[in-house]
Amino acid sequence: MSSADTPHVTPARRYLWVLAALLTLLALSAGTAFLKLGPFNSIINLSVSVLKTLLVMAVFMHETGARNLTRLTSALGFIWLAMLLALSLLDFLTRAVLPAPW
Amino acid sequence: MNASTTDLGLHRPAFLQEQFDDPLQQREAATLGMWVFLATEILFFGVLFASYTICRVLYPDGFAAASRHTDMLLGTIETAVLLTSSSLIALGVRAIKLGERRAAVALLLATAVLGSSFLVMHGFEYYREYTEHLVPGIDFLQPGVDARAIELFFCLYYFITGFHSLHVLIGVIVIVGVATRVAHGHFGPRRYTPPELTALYWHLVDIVWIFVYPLIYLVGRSG
Amino acid sequence: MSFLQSLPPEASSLAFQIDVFFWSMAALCALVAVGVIVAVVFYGVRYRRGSAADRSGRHREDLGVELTWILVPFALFVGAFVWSLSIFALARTPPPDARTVYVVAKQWMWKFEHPGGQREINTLHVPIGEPVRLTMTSQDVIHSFYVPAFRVKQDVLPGRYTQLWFIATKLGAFPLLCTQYCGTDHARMGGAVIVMRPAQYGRWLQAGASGGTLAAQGAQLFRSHGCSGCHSPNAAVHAPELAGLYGQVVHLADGRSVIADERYLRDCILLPAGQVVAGYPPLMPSFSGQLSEEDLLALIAYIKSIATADAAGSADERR
Amino acid sequence: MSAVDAGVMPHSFLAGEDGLRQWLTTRDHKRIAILYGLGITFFFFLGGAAATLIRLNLITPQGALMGAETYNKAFTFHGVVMVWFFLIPSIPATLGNFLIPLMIGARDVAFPRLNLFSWYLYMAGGAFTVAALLAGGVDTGWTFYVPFSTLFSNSHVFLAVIGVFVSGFSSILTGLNFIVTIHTLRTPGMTWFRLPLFIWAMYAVSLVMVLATPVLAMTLALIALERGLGVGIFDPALGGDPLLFQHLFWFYSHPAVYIMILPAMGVVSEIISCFARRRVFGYRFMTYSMLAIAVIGFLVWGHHMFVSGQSVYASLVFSLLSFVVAVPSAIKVFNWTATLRKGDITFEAPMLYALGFVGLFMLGGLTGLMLAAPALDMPLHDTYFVIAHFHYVMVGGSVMAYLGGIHFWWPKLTGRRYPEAWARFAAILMFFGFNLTFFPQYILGYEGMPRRYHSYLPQFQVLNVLSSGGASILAIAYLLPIAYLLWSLRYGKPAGDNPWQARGLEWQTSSPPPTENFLRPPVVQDAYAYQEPAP
Repeated sequence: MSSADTPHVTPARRYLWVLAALLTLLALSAGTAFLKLGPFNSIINLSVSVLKTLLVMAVFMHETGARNLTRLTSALGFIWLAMLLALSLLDFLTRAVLPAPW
Repeated sequence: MNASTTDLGLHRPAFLQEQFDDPLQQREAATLGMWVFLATEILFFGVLFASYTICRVLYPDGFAAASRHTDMLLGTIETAVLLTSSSLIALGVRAIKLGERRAAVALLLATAVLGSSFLVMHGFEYYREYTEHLVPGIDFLQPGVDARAIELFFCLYYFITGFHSLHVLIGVIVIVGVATRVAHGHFGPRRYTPPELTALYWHLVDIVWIFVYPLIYLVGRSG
Repeated sequence: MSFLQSLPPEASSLAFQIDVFFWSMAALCALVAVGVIVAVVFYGVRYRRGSAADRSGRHREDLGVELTWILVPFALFVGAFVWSLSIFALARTPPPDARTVYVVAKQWMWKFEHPGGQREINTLHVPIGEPVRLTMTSQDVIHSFYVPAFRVKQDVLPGRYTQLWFIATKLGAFPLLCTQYCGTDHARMGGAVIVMRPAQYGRWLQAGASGGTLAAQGAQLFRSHGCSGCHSPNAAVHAPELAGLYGQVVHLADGRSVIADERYLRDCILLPAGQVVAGYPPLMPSFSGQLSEEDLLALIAYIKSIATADAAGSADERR
Repeated sequence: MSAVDAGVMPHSFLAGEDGLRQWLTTRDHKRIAILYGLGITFFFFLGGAAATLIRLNLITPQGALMGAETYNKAFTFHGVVMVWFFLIPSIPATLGNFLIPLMIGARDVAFPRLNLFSWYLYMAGGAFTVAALLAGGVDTGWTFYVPFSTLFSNSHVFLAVIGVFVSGFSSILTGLNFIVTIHTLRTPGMTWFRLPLFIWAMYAVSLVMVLATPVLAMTLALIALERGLGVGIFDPALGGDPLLFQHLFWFYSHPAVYIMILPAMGVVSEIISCFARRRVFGYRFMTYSMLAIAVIGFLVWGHHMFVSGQSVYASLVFSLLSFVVAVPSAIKVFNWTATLRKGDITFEAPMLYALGFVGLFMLGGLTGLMLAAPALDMPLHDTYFVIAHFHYVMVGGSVMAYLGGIHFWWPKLTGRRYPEAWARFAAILMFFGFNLTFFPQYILGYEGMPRRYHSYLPQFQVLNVLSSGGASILAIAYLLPIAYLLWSLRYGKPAGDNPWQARGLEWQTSSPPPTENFLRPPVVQDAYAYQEPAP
């Protein structure tokens, strides 16, 4: 019951810093989208998204202080999605495309 | 089931359900349940993201062309709105834990307002796309070699953003409900699990959008 | 055992290898199954309640035993995998000199088109001892091309081409079946592959060539669908000239340039609005729904055949 | 049912407030298990009726009974109902719901209201599916392959898809409930490696349910949308790839096979250990292998697509992984066999079912290995060989284990003994009927008879007639338990708390258990301590 009596709180300032970081990262991905970087456009965008997600999960969702079980559960969905993507892309990326036979 | 807790049954708070021994166990169960639910949510959206990825691998040019038809400015504002709302609800839960009831209600309602404004902006986007004949199955008319890939992109666009907007809508309703209950004093420093879990859900909705943003709005902007 | 006589004959070069593998796997599985069943029966009898067997001692977590029955099956599985791999790789690699036959599947028939223009429905004639490659597509849903006697099977997809190859090694007619459920008459979507001696096959090809080559059939369609009304040098309508077009760079009205390859030509016929050539009015109607996959094959073969000016001239002469 | 048992135990969960309304609003996991049991039995016989029509039709090569369209609807209905409304919920929703709290010493599952809601979702999904049947049926096959299901079929795909979609949520919520229950509600002293293997099986299967089902639900939603709008991401006219659907579908539907078989493995482990009076051999390896099956089972779906036009390289990877996932299954078969060694074995009906399971599951698994090799899948894919293979695993495996479990825990569920002689007779009849039905189908498949054929080449008739004959025996064997189990509700001998002298916590409470499960806190002990004297 002790944890219910004195709930653990994160300092308000930390939330605001994270918000600032998130908005900066948003500006970064929006800005770089206009630069001609070829495949790196997507790489930057998605890395920024991963970074934003980690920030949200670590601070807003309090995963820094969470139990291992919580962390594992929160990773589970992403891991399974990665398996779905990896193995289905394995098919689409290694297909020998038959040229049209005309 | 713990023998000692049966003796302590007198001290069971009203909100403690009978299958649990103490509030801590109930809180752990609810929290784990929420996280498992969020994992399933990731996979619900995952199907759409996986389909998107594969179609984009098949038609990279078409997807770049299609993405240029979306409204990047609105998309960016929507992202900022959701990120801000996420931080507000985190602050709101913090205020509940500290017993600052009025601040908590204000923060939760602000979150709900931002969520609603997100939906309104999305409504504008959908309207604009309708007028530009970009709605597959209803009114789709595009010239060019990439027309079919663009139609494919817009199918995915509506499925992804529609499903996400549905989540935002549910979130807004739940958050307003939680805010009302906070105002009535149902939640406070002794009991804050339901608002905390609502916030977890809202953050996940935010995370989904964090990935939707570059995949829908930013492709092919430099081309 | 009458059913053993009803096993399909081994009528392709792959069939024997696959059968040897099949029966080896079956023997291995039978060995394991018999081993486990014998052990269960033996223990069941020996340790039945009331028997005088020695029951002293407990089960221990015996790592050695567990590892044995993890690693031994695993090694056997890897062996099976490698064997399967060697056959599968062969089955998926048609030899370059293979004779190509085009297959178009639709609910509920198989259409075959030989390069010489011979067409047949539900019956496929092939020569014995020669590699034959089927290039297949579907006009509607997914079908699957299956000849049990050849031990080969491949799904046939809409919007894509898949292939399959075999060398027939026995003369005769062998059932051809559709194995991907495709709607009401799925069970009737069958036919036969008829394997002939090369000389006989040559005669069959000659007899069936009356319709002319694929390109000639395309020329026929080019006129009958009214394409020549616009796309000929002396037409009144201002439309792009097609002779010599194939393989050239085309500048489009929306500023892009594309190579006029098969896919471009196909798109032009089906979705002309998106492919308007710079300097021409967007007049062409879509032929989507009016032309079957075979017709498209023929039309494109014709446009390819007039890729050079000479060829165009000769095509005009034929007219 | 409650009226029958009211006299057996004053505290019984079956006694007390027993109006229909109390049952339909109950939050007691035991009552919800019974509600599921009723629904599942109903759907089993509905699906079985469709199977009967199929087997009758295949007695003659031309199709003896019905036209092609009706036949297509019959096998589709059989597949949809049996997969989603019988096999997937069978053991988890009935035995799992009933036993998980009892076995871990809890008062209920973590979320009792959610549990009841899951049952309503299941029934609602079933109602949609039955509505699809009444409206005229569905003819896509249970796999709903595109573009046939989206653009070509003229049947009631939408209703059926919605039915499966809704029942998918039932499965997700049940899995979620079980995971949380097993994590948070274990009684003090019930550590992870003291858990009965049935609980481990439920844990593994819940993981699969929770992580696979969303993918199915969303994919089916995409089909429904595509049918509604006439355009969608699987549309080949837009360049949509039909194989994308197959990847998404099998990402769920292969693990779904493990949703069906993992609980069966748990049940069989309990039964064999109890009737051999011997600790399960290699307990830890049994737990690891279940988790391994649950995880690796997600990486093998492409073996359903070897001839679909999938990349050869993908096929190779999926083939290798499919061989790998067979290893933990092999471990389990060997460990069950080794459990018998030095046992004190008796052969009551549950044990007969369990041994039948081991044999049939093994045969199904071994033929699965043949299909995991692309070189053999090429001739065998989509033939009756595949049909025989998965019926050995799902019917020979899961259904045998389900019935074994029902018999094993029947005294606990109802407080009554079932008639032993009849039960043994049914188990043996089922074993032989099953083999007669499905073994000929292996040969049919190798001979080249494709699945989903309303009519077939005349040379396949002998084996088809054999198979149909076996099916009629099988039908009797499935009807028998219904008759004698219902009979036992009224006339069965009172069972006593622990008729099998089993060691799990569920046997420490009365039969049937009181609503709160345990009147006195249970004493945690080794669930497999059969070699020690009873406490």
